[in-house]
Amino acid sequence: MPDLGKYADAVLSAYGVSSLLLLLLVIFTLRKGRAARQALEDVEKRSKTNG
Amino acid sequence: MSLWEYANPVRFLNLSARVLPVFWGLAVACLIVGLIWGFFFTPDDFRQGSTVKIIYLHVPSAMMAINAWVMMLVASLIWLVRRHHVSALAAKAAAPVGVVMTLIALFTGAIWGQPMWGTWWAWDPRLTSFLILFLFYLGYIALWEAIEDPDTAADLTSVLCLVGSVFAVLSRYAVNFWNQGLHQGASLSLDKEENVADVFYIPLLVCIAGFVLLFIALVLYRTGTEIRLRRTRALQAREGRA
Amino acid sequence: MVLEVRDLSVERGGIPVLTGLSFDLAAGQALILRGPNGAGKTTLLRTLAGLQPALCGEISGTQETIAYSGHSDGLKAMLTVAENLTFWAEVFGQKGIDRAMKAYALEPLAERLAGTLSAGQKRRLGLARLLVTARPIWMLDEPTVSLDTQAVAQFAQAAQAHLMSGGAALIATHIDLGLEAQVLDVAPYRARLDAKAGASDEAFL
Amino acid sequence: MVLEVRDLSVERGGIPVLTGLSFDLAAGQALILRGPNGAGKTTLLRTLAGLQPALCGEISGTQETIAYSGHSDGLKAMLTVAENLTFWAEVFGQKGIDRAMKAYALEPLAERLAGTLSAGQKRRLGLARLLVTARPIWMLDEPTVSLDTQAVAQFAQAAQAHLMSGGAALIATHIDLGLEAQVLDVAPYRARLDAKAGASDEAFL
Amino acid sequence: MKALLIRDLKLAFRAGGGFGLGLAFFLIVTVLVPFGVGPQSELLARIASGILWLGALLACLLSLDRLLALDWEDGTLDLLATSPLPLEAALSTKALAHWLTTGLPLVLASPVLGILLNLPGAGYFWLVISLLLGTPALSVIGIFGAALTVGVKRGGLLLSLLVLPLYVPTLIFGAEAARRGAAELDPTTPLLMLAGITAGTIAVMPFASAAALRVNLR
Amino acid sequence: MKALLIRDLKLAFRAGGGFGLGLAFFLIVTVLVPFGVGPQSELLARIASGILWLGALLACLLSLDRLLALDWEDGTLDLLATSPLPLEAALSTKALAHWLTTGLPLVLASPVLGILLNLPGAGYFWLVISLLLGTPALSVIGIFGAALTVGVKRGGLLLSLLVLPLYVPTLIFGAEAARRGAAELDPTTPLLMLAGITAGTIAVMPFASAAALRVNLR
Ligand code: HEM
Ligand SMILES: Nc1ncnc2c1ncn2[C@@H]1O[C@H](COP(=O)(O)OP(=O)(O)OP(=O)(O)O)[C@@H](O)[C@H]1O
Ligand SMILES: Nc1ncnc2c1ncn2[C@@H]1O[C@H](COP(=O)(O)OP(=O)(O)OP(=O)(O)O)[C@@H](O)[C@H]1O
Ligand SMILES: [Mg+2]
Ligand SMILES: [Mg+2]
Repeated sequence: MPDLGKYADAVLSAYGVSSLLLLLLVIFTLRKGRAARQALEDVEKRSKTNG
Repeated sequence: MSLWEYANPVRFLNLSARVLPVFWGLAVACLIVGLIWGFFFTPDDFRQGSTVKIIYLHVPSAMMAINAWVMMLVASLIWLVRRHHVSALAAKAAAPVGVVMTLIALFTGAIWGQPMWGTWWAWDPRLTSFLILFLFYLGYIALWEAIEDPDTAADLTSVLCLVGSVFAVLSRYAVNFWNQGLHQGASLSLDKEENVADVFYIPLLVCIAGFVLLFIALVLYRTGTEIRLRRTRALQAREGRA
Repeated sequence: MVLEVRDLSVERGGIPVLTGLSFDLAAGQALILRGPNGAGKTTLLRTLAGLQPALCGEISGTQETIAYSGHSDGLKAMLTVAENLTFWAEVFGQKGIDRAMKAYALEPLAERLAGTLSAGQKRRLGLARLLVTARPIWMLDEPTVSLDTQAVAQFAQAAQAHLMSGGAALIATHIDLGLEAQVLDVAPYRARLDAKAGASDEAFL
Repeated sequence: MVLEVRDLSVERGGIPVLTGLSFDLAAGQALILRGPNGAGKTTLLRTLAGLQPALCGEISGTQETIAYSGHSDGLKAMLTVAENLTFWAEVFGQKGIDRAMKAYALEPLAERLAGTLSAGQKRRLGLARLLVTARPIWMLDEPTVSLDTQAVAQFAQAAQAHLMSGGAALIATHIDLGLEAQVLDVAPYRARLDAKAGASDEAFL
Repeated sequence: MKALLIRDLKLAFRAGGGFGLGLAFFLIVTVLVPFGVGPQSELLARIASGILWLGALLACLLSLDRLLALDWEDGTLDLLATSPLPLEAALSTKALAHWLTTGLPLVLASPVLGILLNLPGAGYFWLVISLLLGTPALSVIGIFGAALTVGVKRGGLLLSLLVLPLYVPTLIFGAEAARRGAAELDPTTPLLMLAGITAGTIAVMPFASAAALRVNLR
Repeated sequence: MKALLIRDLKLAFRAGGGFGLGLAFFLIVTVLVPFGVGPQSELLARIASGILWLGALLACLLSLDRLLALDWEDGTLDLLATSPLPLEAALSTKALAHWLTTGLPLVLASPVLGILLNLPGAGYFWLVISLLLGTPALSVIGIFGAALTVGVKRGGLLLSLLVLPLYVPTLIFGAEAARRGAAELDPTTPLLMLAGITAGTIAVMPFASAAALRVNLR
């Protein structure tokens, strides 16, 4: 851990919040992607069985 | 084979399935290397102290926030002129990424501003026009969300993106005229004397590359998601019609 | 032929609704569109009126010739009956609303605000608008909704007069209008689910 | 008698429209209101439903017993067909929408947003709402507007079932519903211009 | 009532439903103020808490016209009035839904916007408290205004005109509390008044609104 | 076109038509500002011209949603689109009618409201000039926003969100000119920019609006 001096709060919160935002973005993207994939599979399966 | 053929949704999905792992991998690698390098292994600046480390987040995200809008503008133009659905959906997929980039830049900027300028926020031209860009993002996303029919939404958001870009540029001039700046000048341009020193410069470049790659990966992935949603919608609509 | 339609496909919400529709309309002729709810009559009329693009196929004869009347009448509640009609007459470059007022017996209501009319009276005013457009082809979507028998007769008479003077009409309706006309049932043209007709969703199928 | 009306006068826009109206409605009975456009059918129904006060006269039997359906259907464009119905069922303290969905063949449309339905499909949904209210007296204002023959038959069947199970119905319409019912022509009750019936304008006459 | 609340929330979150738009408007008003009065930060700090209260009020105000007008146009209100649900309960529920989708987000966002206007550090806490106490009153008063104007075609601005004077006491005490907080004075008195206004309006307004709506329906 | 203009003006002046409501809103915002920021007259004088510009802008904004939505709902737009009048001309006419019934009254009322906010004497003239030059742009940009959102049920707030960032340049130059005028500095440069923006938007926006409306009609 580098010595951040008196600005530790600023630097750490900047890194913390930014990585949190990025992480959230990635997680939501992946979740939405997975849900979309699932929904599509369901519909495709249905349309195959129904004709 | 022309580039346009990738605008076919199926082909796009196939292609992106192949290249996505590469982009994800490179993006994560660059981000980890760049940020760790920047955070742990760069010296403090003699004036700014350890806060200079914020540059590795602030500058790349601010750049990407602007570039994302440019990308949306190009995609919108392609949709309006050639009517490739993937293009419209890519613009839609990029907007939330752009918003998050904008938020990161705003947040890190504000945190940086407190020690450097003694204030979280100042009505400086660059900051102000950036804030206006944020508003354009919000409006753009809200318009996509509000319109039920996908093609109508694509058309209208494209028109908004075009008009918005013109006004974003106009605002930039207006804001410049309105107030004189406080924010850093262009520190990356190579021919300037006061370039950021090499110790900061190289990890910064790695971080920028990381953000660019992450953006590409996210947009490719999200475009795929949008395509699937649209296909689901189309199939469901036909089911309902049966 | 005042209107020719060849191999037309129309879409609604990104999905083809009717495909392969061809018909002609001659001067003096009326064509009645029939079909169950949701068949696509409204969509067809809107496409022909130029309010939405066709998926494919050709339409000729619709350049500045169409007077469209949909489910809503384009009336302003705060203008009087006469003012409403006068406005539309002027937009279509016509003068005089007397003939239209007379055809639907609107004179006693002339000074009433359109917002205070009953459902059927509003509809009569909406139909009177067609008479001030001086357009040869009428495209009407369920014109006689809420009308009583007397008003239906007024409409039939006005339509007959329009046809006599060389006009044409395309009318979607579920009930009998008392008008002799050919009937086109749109049900057989219903698009199959997998129809490829260039609908905007098609790239995703 | 589930509904008794004695010497009723109704007004619209401060002017009496119908006066001296008396009739009864028994369980299992349907009454059809007829009359030319502007006669006052809508006004009468709104008064009976308690949406506007009567000028004078007595109405009994309308306490929490009425399911009203007017010219518009109270549908939310951004809710699906099933969500729309469920909402109304819950407001009226009922459970289960299956019977209503089935009566108007709405199952295939269950997941469609109400805003994307055609005119007739919307109307069918509006009528299905009546079946989830569990109220004994239906008051319907031109219920079959825009419906095709099949849907009109569905409506007639649903109404018949409602009557069989001890309900009653009061229906204003211009067209034939295929429902055996008494007819009440409101035209004779039209208020004369100088009728003193307690309208709000009267003090100034 | 639960059905109505859930439906209203659902509609707000659906496309075009308006959730977040009040927030966006609040953001935009706050952003525009510096363009109007100029960017001097000391000047902005002095007017910050007042402008934030004003912005929240305007954002609330603008969302009022969709409160009842949509239900009126498609006939839902007619049907609700003939349903077993008393109109008072229906309107209170709608006010609650309005507050949840408009007022509450405004309260939560206000500190962030305070940064933009250079709000002094001591002001944040009291700004949030005063908004939290005051915004429910805005929703309840708003629904009264909406009930009064629902019959008027596109009554949006008329509604604003009627409601704004009713908003004045809330604004005065709310902004005063926030201003005192920011100036490190004691904000208890205005806060108590604010709480009193909110409690009073919540108790009385639904009846007034239902009465107004009944008149409009006939 | 003349028929449309006359009809729009007539409708605006009829009951419920909205004439004067923009003005009333302008008045109310100006009156509320002292409640929000406190009554110190020196402070008010400093922010007066900015607040007046902001108030005019908001008043304009709020009247936008009746610009097209009413005509959309009752089917008038469908009929207009099939009429011989080109959509561009129809929209320009409607923008003109909007300016005549909203922008112009605001311009005329602004000096009176300036008194309420203690506007310095030198400011009145330039305030009126800048509003006169700027408000037409607000109407034309507004009709673009209205055309974009006309299909969205009760798009009022969405419309505000879309239009406000587009208003920023106009607001900056307009308020800057008014402020300079009030501070007895030279306001020519911002006024020229303002005139340029107005001319540019009037020339280009009707086409963008008509394009958006055509998409929405289909
Ligand atoms: C909320 C406050 C801030 C915002 C919104 C903001 C926004 C921006 C934007 C939009 C850029 C331009 C990126 C590009 O043109 O590609 C940028 C770059 C930059 N910012 Fe900030 N900034 C803020 C605060 C700060 C602070 C406090 C500092 C340091 C004292 C800082 C240092 C920099 C640097 C060094 C660059 C790179 C300049 C260049 O090469 O173009 N920023 N910022
Ligand atoms: N916005 C929309 N999105 C998706 N589908 C829609 C939309 N609007 C209508 N539809 C569907 O398109 C089909 C055609 O509708 P249209 O309104 O043309 O029918 P119609 O023949 O006029 O019926 P009606 O007799 O009930 O008026 C219907 O199945 C309808 O459900
Ligand atoms: N707001 C109003 N102000 C004044 N008069 C009105 C108002 N609304 C309706 N009227 C008049 O009241 C009378 C009764 O109207 P009502 O709507 O009850 O007729 P209706 O029998 O339902 O006709 P329709 O068959 O056309 O629906 C009509 O003559 C109408 O013109
Ligand atoms: Mg139809
Ligand atoms: Mg009626």
